[in-house]
Amino acid sequence: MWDVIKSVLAAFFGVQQDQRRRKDFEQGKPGAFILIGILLAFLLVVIVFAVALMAAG
Amino acid sequence: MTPVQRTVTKTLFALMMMVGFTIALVPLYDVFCNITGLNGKSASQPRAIVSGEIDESRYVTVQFITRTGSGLPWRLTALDRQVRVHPGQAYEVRFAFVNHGKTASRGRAVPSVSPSEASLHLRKITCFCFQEQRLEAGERLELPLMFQLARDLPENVHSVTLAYTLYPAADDQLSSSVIALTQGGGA
Amino acid sequence: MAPQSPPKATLEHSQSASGSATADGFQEEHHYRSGPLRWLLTTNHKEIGSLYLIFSLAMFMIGGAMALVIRLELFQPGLQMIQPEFFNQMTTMHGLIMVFGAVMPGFVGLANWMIPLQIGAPDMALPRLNNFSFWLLPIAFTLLLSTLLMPGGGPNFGWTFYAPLSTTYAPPSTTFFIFALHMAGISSILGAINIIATILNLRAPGMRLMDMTLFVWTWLITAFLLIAVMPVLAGVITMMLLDINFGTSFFNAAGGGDPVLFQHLFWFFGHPEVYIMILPAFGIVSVIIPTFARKRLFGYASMVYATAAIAILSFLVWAHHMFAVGLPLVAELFFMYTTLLIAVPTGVKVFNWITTLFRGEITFETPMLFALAFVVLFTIGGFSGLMLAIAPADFQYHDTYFVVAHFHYVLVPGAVFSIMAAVYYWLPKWTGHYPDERLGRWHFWLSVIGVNLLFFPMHFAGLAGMPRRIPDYALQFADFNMASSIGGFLFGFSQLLFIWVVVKCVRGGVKAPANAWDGATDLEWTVPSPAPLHTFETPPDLRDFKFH
Amino acid sequence: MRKGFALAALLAGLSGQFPISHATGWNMPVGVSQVSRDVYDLHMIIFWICVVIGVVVFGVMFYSLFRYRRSKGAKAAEFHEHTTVEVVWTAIPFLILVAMAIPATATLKNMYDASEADYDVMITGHQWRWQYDYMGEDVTLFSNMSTPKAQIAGTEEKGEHYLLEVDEPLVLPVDRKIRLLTTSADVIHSWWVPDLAVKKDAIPGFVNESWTRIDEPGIYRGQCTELCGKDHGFMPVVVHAMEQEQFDAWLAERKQAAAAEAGGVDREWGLEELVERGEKVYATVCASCHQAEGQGLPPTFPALAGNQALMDDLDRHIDVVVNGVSGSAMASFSGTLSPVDIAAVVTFERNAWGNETGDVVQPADIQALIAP
Repeated sequence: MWDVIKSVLAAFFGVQQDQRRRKDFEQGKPGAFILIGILLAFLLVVIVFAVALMAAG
Repeated sequence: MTPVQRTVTKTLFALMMMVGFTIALVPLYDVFCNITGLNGKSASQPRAIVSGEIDESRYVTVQFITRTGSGLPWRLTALDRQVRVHPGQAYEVRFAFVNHGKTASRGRAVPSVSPSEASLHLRKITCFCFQEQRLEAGERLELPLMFQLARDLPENVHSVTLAYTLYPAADDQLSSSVIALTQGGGA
Repeated sequence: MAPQSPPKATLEHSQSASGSATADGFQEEHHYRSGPLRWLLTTNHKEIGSLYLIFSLAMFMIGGAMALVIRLELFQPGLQMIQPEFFNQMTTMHGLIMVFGAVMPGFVGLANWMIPLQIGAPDMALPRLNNFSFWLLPIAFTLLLSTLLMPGGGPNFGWTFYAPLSTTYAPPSTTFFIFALHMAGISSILGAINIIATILNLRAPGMRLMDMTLFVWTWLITAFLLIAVMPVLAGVITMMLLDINFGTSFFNAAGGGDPVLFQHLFWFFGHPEVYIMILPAFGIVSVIIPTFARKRLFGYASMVYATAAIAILSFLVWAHHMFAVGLPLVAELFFMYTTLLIAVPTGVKVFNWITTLFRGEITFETPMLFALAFVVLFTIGGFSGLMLAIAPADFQYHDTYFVVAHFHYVLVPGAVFSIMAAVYYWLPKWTGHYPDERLGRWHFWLSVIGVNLLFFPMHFAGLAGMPRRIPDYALQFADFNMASSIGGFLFGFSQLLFIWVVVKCVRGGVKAPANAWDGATDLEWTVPSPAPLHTFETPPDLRDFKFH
Repeated sequence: MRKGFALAALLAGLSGQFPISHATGWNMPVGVSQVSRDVYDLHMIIFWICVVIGVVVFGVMFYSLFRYRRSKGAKAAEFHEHTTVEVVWTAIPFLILVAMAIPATATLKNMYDASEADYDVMITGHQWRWQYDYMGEDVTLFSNMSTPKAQIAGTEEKGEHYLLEVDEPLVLPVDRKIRLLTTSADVIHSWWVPDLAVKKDAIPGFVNESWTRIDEPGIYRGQCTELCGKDHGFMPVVVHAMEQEQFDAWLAERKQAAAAEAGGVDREWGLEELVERGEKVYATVCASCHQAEGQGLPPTFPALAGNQALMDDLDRHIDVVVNGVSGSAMASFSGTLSPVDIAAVVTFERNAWGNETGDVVQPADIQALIAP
């Protein structure tokens, strides 16, 4: 699970080692990546919104 | 099922989800606006008055603007155009409707609040904007607006503008049923 | 053109199965019809790809002619050629045709031609659907263009068709406009379904997702974007239709509706739409630059991830088109921050292309010239995009020529140049002949000079205060507009040269071998040039194939 | 300003595309309010950041293009990945963006400063003019473009402020906080004055707020920036900022003028004077849609000349002008034209271009139709 999160975070960041990427694509389940991806995207929205609220504060 | 068919089915499912989401966006937008006061429209539903202390240390200027949209031979006038109120205090102001037309007609005053976030803190107890009005030819009607600005009105708000635009009421059966269907009765 | 060395990893052995399918392969297939019916009924991905590309080129010329009408009127202050109501129809139609008729079908045409060739598939997954999606387009655009002849004229409310100008105040032809847009939308959705089904199912055995070329990857993500946002467009124009013809009030303040809702819905579609028009361009450039730098694409995985990140972020930034509609402070800040975030993955892409060039072995054939111009000019468009993202400054930029300059920089030397690069790059594969290199260079340099002369002064006009979509302007904008108009005509007429190069290449020229460019390593270069009508009928053996 | 110009000149010089003919007008104006100066500074900061990034990125790119070309004997290297480099060039842009967002946030918060204003002005967009109501002062202005048609058609030389001049500018005092409320009577417009860095959409049924405080007396020009139909390009915004005393005098004068105007309603008007006045009203308000000769632009804008149905029905004619037509481009003029103007323009339309009804509409009758 943690590995999946790390990989998705790397995807958000846009940087990933070739080796890890190969591992993900060979062993990982696509569903898990998509689910974590959506969750993390939602988290991103929440974080940015919180920053905006704070800044507007 | 071939793999291609499976993919197409999944894609079509995603497509249907998006179609559903699109339809849901309209009522979602209304809900969102009601929560955040985004478009200043939440002021169109009656709310109970909250009795409590009146914040006498603050004054807020409340201005009333009236406009007439096209197609209705009516005039709407704010008899009190500006009042200075304390948050927490309930006020009543009066508006006059006149039908200059030669026949009876129906109209509706659509409210807008500026700044939009103030609409969250504006409680209207009675308002002519909650429903349509019907005026006979030549009839003049004075109607009250009773409102209260909540005490939690943000400190930086010093003036609130309430605009009412008068529009002819839609009497088309179809359109009102479509609106009811799609907008979930909001706005 | 230097003689080409044979490709390193050839798959000729896999070709023996479909060996008889050579350049004149279809003549042996007697069940094929001849004449116009054959083009009407074709289900072959290459023929449909060609149809899309020809359609796109025709629309590019029509939309371009409209742009020239606009530039002619704006050559000098005053109204000389046309009246404001026709001017508004021209700006609207120019935008609609270029977006939905030229750029999107152009990319779909390239996808049809090249995705099966790049993944080793015999055809698209749904060939008959493919035919149907294409033929919707000529019908849709004939209908759209015919509105210009209707009483009251064609759509005149801008390609963003903000309500209530496009509902209560619209010309009677608007219902036809909505219908045409529905058809174009259905065509895009069907095309996207087909592309997804093809890429996910028809890859040659042994090709994993991360072995695909960037062009295929970006198209896969673009197709998902299309599936996600085209229903939103369909929904919003359906609501317009109900407002116009059935008395509803979705966007009409008079009935309790909200004109701002229109803008939220439109841009929730519109911003991903912007990326639909640029992601495949990223893919094309990511394929062409490594070929002519003779070096593997730097950071392949980052490129894929960055594309996905851009696609996800594109759903979170729509209201940056609406900073001036009166959003609350928190919303302005939120959309400013998310918009700024998009610059990160976009920057990653530019850095990757440049690092691919670094320590390469570079040559400058025409496709490479267009790809390099893309990198530079798209980045300039990205810079102005960064400036536009700053909400307080956007109050000054919004709806001025600065915005016009920005989106034309990303769409013309961006998306359009990438399509031209792709055409020059793959013409040897399509026709068996190299495009005329000398004419190609002329076309390139005239286009680059023209496009910059056309769009660069628009930055200054916008900063100086010229609003967009106006048929006449104050005197202080005169010099900028004159320069833009000259550039516009230079750019516009240079495209006749492009047509000539393409026609000339179809009719003959230097023969191209299977691998037309010595740095090219992708799968399409293993089939003969021109590509026979049927390729990869037996999946290629990829055991010894070196992916990108 | 000079910095901005030098920069623009540099850019133009770099691109080498056109001669530098104007000493100003290449860049965003610095403007005459604190907010506009902040916005200008922000604009220049971001611009310079982009220039620096551009120089570095394009520098590396062009270096590679020259240094590693095959004709110079370059041989391709093998590398295609470097995690550290990738992390660095993702992190650095992110930090730059954070650095850009901080001043932008501060400026935006200043723009949204809702502290108490000295004057409130309601701005209403109409197709195609602006209406300014000084709230609480009983003064209303209508601001139409005053550039003659002949200048647009090119039969007359264009004036200095071609397309950016109006008959009635918005007059505001300097050094006072002004609250601007924007709304629209028909389609969406946008009210923009570059020198104030105020741009706000005017949306039918909604009221938007913005604020400004002008530092220097002067005349500041802008335009409508949201496509609002045919004459979108012909609805300029002009703000005339003056000292408080002058403003007070102007306001008093306007109030008197409004009172005098109201007086004209009571008396009996003759055909001649109504037609004469109506012709002027028609030219400023009606001609943009119904055209100079009343021929209209069917089907959107019906013809008035020879419109027999309309000429046969005086009440309908008055009703349409006073109350507008729902669901069409015809607005209600009860709130935007005085009773005298409405009477005059209807009289004119009924006695021009071959319409010879001889009808005379009295302002008092119109007054009765729009009284509150």
